[in-house]
Amino acid sequence: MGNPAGEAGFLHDEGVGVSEYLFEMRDIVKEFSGVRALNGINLAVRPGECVGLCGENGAGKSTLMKVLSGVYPYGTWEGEILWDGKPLHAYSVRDSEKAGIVIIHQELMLVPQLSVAENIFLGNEIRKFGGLMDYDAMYAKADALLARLKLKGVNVAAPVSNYGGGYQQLFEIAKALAKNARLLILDEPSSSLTSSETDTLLSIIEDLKREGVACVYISHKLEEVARVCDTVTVIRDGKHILTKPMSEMTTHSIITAMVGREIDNLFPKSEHHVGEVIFEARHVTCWDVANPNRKRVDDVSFELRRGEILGIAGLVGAGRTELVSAIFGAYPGRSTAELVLEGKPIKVTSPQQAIRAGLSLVPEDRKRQGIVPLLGVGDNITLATLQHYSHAGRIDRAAELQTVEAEIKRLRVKTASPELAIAGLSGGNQQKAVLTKMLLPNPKVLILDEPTRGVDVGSKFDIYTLMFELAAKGVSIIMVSSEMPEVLGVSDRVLVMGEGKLKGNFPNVGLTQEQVLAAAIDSAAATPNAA
Amino acid sequence: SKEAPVIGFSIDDLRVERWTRDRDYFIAAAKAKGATVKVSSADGNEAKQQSQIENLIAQKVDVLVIVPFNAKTLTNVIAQAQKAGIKVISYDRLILGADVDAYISFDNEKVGEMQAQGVVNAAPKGNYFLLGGAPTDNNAKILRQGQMKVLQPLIDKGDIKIVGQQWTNEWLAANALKIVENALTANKNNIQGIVASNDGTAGGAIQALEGQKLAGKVAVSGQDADLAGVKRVIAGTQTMTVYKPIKQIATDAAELSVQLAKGETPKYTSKLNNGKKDVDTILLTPTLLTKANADVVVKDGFYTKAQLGL
Amino acid sequence: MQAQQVQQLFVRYKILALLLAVAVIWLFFHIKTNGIFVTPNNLSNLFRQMAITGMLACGMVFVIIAGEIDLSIGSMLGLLGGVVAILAVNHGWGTWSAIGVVLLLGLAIGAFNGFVVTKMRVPSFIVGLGGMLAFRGLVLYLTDSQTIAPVPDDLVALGQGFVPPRLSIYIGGLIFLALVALTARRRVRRAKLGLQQGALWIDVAKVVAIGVFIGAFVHMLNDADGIPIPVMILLALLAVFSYIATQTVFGRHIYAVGGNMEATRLSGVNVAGVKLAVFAIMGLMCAFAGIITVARTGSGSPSAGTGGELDAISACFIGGTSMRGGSGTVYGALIGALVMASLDSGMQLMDVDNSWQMIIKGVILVLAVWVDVLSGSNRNA
Amino acid sequence: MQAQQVQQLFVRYKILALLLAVAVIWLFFHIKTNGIFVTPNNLSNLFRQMAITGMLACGMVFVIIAGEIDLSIGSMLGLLGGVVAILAVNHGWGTWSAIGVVLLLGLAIGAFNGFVVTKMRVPSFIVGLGGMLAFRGLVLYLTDSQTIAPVPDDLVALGQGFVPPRLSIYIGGLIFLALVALTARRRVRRAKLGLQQGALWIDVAKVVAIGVFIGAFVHMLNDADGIPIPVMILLALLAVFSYIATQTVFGRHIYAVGGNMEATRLSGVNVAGVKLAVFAIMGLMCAFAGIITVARTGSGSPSAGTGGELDAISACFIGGTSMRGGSGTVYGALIGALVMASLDSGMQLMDVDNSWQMIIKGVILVLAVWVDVLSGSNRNA
Ligand SMILES: Nc1ncnc2c1ncn2[C@@H]1O[C@H](COP(=O)(O)OP(=O)(O)OP(=O)(O)O)[C@@H](O)[C@H]1O
Ligand SMILES: Nc1ncnc2c1ncn2[C@@H]1O[C@H](COP(=O)(O)OP(=O)(O)OP(=O)(O)O)[C@@H](O)[C@H]1O
Ligand SMILES: O[C@@H]1[C@@H](O)[C@H](O)OC[C@H]1O
Ligand SMILES: [Mg+2]
Ligand SMILES: [Mg+2]
Repeated sequence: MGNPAGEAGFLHDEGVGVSEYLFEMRDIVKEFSGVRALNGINLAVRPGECVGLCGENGAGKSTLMKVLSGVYPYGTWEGEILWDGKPLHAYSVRDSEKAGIVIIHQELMLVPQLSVAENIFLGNEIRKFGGLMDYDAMYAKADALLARLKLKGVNVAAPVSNYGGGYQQLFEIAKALAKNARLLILDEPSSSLTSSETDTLLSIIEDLKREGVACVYISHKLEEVARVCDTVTVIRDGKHILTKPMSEMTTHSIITAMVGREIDNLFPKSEHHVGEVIFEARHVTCWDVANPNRKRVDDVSFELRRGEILGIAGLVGAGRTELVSAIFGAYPGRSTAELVLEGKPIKVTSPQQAIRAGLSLVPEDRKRQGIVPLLGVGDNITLATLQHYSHAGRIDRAAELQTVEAEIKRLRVKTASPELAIAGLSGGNQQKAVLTKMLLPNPKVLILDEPTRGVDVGSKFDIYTLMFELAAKGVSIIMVSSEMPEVLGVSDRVLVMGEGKLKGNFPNVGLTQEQVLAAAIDSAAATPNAA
Repeated sequence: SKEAPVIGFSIDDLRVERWTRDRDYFIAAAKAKGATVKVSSADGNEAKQQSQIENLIAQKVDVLVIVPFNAKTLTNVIAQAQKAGIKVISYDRLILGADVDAYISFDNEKVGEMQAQGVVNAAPKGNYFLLGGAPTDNNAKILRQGQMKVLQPLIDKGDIKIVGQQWTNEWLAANALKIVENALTANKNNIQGIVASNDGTAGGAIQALEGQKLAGKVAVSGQDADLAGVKRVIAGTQTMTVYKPIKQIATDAAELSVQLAKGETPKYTSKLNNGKKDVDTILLTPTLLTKANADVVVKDGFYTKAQLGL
Repeated sequence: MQAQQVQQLFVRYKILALLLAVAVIWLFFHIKTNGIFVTPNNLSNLFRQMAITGMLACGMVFVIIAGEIDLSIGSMLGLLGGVVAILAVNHGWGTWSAIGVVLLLGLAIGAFNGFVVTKMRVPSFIVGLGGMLAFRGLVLYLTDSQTIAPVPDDLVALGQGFVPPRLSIYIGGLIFLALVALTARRRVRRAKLGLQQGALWIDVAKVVAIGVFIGAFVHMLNDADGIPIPVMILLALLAVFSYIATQTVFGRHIYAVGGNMEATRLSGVNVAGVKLAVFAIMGLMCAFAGIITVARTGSGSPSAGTGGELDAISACFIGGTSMRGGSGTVYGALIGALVMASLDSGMQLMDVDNSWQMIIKGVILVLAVWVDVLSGSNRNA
Repeated sequence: MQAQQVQQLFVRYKILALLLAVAVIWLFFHIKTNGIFVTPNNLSNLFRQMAITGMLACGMVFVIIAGEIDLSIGSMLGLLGGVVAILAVNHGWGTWSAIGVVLLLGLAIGAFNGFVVTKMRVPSFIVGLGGMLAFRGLVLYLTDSQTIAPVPDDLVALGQGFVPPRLSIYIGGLIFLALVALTARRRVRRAKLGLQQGALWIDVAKVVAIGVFIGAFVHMLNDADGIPIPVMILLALLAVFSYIATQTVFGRHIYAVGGNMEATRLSGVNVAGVKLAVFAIMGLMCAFAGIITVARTGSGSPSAGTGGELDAISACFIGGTSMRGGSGTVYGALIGALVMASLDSGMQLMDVDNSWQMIIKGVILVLAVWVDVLSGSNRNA
């Protein structure tokens, strides 16, 4: 008599029965057309244990988890996985889910046309007599799951595309919670969450641990790793570097192990001169695409000085993305704005005009708005500035390649070749490529929407350094960010948005997270300051 | 070679029943005379037909027999064939503006006249609907000319009223069915005659009449003596069809091909001008087929008694 | 503001924009034909004429929602129709056994198409193109290019017969009662689970509107000879397919696969299985359409169904199905088929010249979809 | 390992897999036809016969890469060909002025299609379908469904004439020299800028291979009557379109738009402008194809170009263009056209029965693409 999992056919009874570990991965090797992304990695996790998996962009974290969760089927990689002490041969995601492995992917994996509830239960539907959808049950359970995530006001019957990035990430988490996980893998789950939502998530993970669920937690936000993980595993270049109890590690020592060098100050704030007002946005208003009576951004005005770094903080759904995309001429619905650049009013109705005028925007959703997946890394990098390397419409490939190689080196984009399709890069490296693409037009005003989402600490450091260099050269920067330490660490001034309105405007002198949060939640608590 | 000539037979569209018969009879007759035949079907596409004829020329056939899809688009290839010393026969449809050596056919205008006359005989007065063939087929136009030759005087006299006319895309029965259904509605079923240009479209028309329980009460013409058509004529739902002895045209054409290949002079019945020259022509006479003389097709060996359910 | 609210309404109930388009077209033809267009007889014709395209469109809308396309359906219709005629006429099979075999054959051929797309990973466009040639070649070979006629009377009845008026009234009544019961039951269940409810008056209005619609439809067709059998079959298919699309796990997976295949696969859904099933259903619909074509024309013609794929695809797109997959409705596709049939029929009634018919139909196709885009109900296309 | 390296090679040089497919097909027919297939005369025919589909495919490959489709091109070809015949025959215009006007008209109609797609946001599939009907209706109306013939001799020469053998040799030589010069210049430039270079032997091998190819091509066609003028035009178009695709800003933008329209828009590219231009170019290619069709047949037929859209689209897909946009090559599309023409011609030479021709062609289409998929060079399709 085999156990139920054994009958399913993907668990093999060859190994020894008992193990203190829920699973063990041994000597995992994974190649992509000749390039080794994983080079003999080991990882073992006990029931109820949470392991933090840390490493630079492209280290192989996501790849390792895709091996574990059956995305890369058994046989497309080398090595061995033991599950409950028995070899696991998962040929598809369904096999690994049957065993109890649930993964939240780094990239959003939602079907935009389906409703929130349908997405949460996709592949795991509650059925009545056979093939029928039990909508009532699913709606009720989805409501309950979202309540557990402290998410209010979501219509679970509405299409998921009605909700922005932050919400969607929470839906992904709800989707994972809806399954009966024995192992929960979270690949960058908090990259578009604000700190309070992250708090909720982390406390849920703690609850799950108590119930005996094991977790693998991947995040570039090391404070989260420090808070929730019992063990830390660091990998670099597809190789295992160390595994230690969290109690023996600090965020600083994790960073050192990840990067292979010392980084003392995460925010290399350097002195730069903040000059005269160079850019003004007045009365920016955006209306909802689907519901033209609803304002997503409500009469927001602000100004920006030469060489200034302006942080924009707020909760998910505050309308920050809408604000900056309206300024950049990219808002899909109706919007109005008066823009003044260097004293002259400018008209921006398309990104093309915006870039010509001297604005650049690095968008929030890298996959949908940032990269052209089939094009090479180099072609992506030069997409916004092709005319710089061309005469009468003809591209000077050599000149183009020279720029590309220089940029790849400058931002340490990890790619085998500039001609490789950008889809093959790790998330963080894609982000860097998109960043350099929008830097190449030499903007006067650079708008960054969540610029370090999914970026490792070392690269974050590089990006901040770059921002300060640009500021010193007189470029003005608007940075939308949900990472409070980042906002406080690099901004000269901080705008706070809430419910589409401007709720606060603080010079970043002795500013605290509490002050910003208070403004975001309740405008009465903070006193807007005309800096 | 002269003793065993190779004949290229380029047919407009072998997806149409009629031409498959032409092909089979032609091949049989040619074989009997020691010739080999290379057949190609352009599937109702003029560019394809041109390519196929070019390929036949490249294969150095001795004679080309062509059923053109479009009478006017073959000038260049035929010039090419003549340059290569290949004889060209225009089959059933006359190729215009080109240097063809011979033409063999039934008189299509005559066919149109027969169709109109057949309907007029059954329904001398009343509302007529003209159900044309494919608007891209030149024969469809010639048929209409023949039909009008008979109808126009009666229209002028006031005996007949044309209540509608439509072309049937690709000669498809399904299209004819819809057209006639709509025509019946538009005229509140007050139609006495439908001049259909072949048996396929007639079938569609009769199906529409069937829907209004009018089949057999309204006169319908046809052409080709398709098996289904002859059966309907016998059943009385279709008034007439035009029987074109295909065995004869195919056999005569095979004979003609071999004669031309061997450099002999065939016997022609007349000359027809195709815009470029007076083409030596053999014209065969079509037969008007009604319930009364339907057994002609059996006597001719075109169908067996069993096939017709007699 | 007013205009915006109207737009909201259209976005929420896409069907309204489509029905409005149909109404405008009908009104136009009704006036232009001196009151012939909207008469029981003509509408009866119209519905019967759209039945075959409608059946194909039912299958095609699933295929397109799943992010694929099938160009082989016109030829497949011809092949399956040809086989039914060969069996019934040449081999003297009984009508029902011939139909049974052809339905299975359709399912099998469709599944084969699906197999080549999903397992051999050949793009569906190419598979369709290949099938378009191969299936047509096959039917020409099997029938030796001959039209096979006459088919048995019981088969013809399927295409040209009518549902008796009294029976139609019963069926209509039954459907209405079922609708009322379902709506009531849903409200009760939702109340019990403490879920948010739509306003009562909206549900009442919906039910009343549908009731009036059913009543008018049955009454009108009974004024002709009753509901034509192909139309009845189409309505049954509409019900089944809508049910599959909105209420079953399989149906939702079709949308998911087309909306984001990667995400769906990673959610543990058997993506290849879903697509294969969708192609198989398409094959089944080709069998239905083929059988009805033979029944309608009383003969199995080797050229039957030529161009049918374009009609079906057009119907889907006119009816608001997204080109990129992931969204679309069955009723939309059928209304799309109705729009096209109305244009054909109306212009024929007006005795418009063939070349002008083509020009006008082309222009109206584009305009109709444009209006749909403008109304905002077709954003994803 | 060995197998993997071969696959690597195919992935890197997609053209190899395609050329291999052509070679296999040719070899097969050559054996089966007792040595008739690969002869100067037959190949000359073959290339001339693929010229028109090739021209359409040149335009279509851009349209598909940009993520759109155009089904109206067959009818547009008919319309533009009809206009050239009307101008030259009925109105007695000079050949060259008629051609000039028709080229402009093609550009304008294509741009109009593009306008409806980009500005009115009607899905291109619908626009194409509408155009397919409307343009065909228009040419039927303009020509009164009559074929217009005969067209002037200088127009016919464009379709049936040949480039004198000596001139062909000069042109071939010139192209080869230009290639050598360009390759050398690129190496020098890259060396100067200190960029990484490919191995010298690869470049030399490439140049030599292309040289041999050009030599064989010219020599063989000169053994017939020389290079047919339509083939020469097609080769020139191949050069121009490949150049646009790989060397120009506009070309890069086409790939970007098809790969990710939103990201491209946010990079400041005028996405609508790029698409509009692509449709306009497609119109221009229809004009070329229409003129050559008239020249080839010596007449303007209202049914010219029927089904041309399917041929062109098939050529693109056989040639490895992705159905989803964002990837594809011009030479691939032309090889796709060559494959189809070869199948037609070869089966005719073998005197295969018509229905079997259709079956075999359908099957081979699917198999050819399947092999391409297996070889891994078509992953994204
Ligand atoms: N589909 C693929 N094809 C080719 N190479 C790939 C593919 N997926 C990943 N890689 C390569 O594998 C390596 C590891 O990537 P992976 O996504 O696992 O990194 P990661 O540690 O998750 O990085 P990040 O923190 O940026 O998410 C990278 O060098 C990446 O370029
Ligand atoms: N396409 C859309 N249609 C309708 N609503 C949308 C759409 N995109 C985003 N929204 C909504 O707009 C609001 C703001 O979006 P978003 O969450 O991106 O704002 P944000 O302040 O930038 O927050 P984030 O930190 O997530 O970027 C959210 O409530 C979201 O649901
Ligand atoms: O015999 C008919 C032929 O003459 C015509 O050209 O095409 C249709 C046939 O039915
Ligand atoms: Mg990752
Ligand atoms: Mg945002």
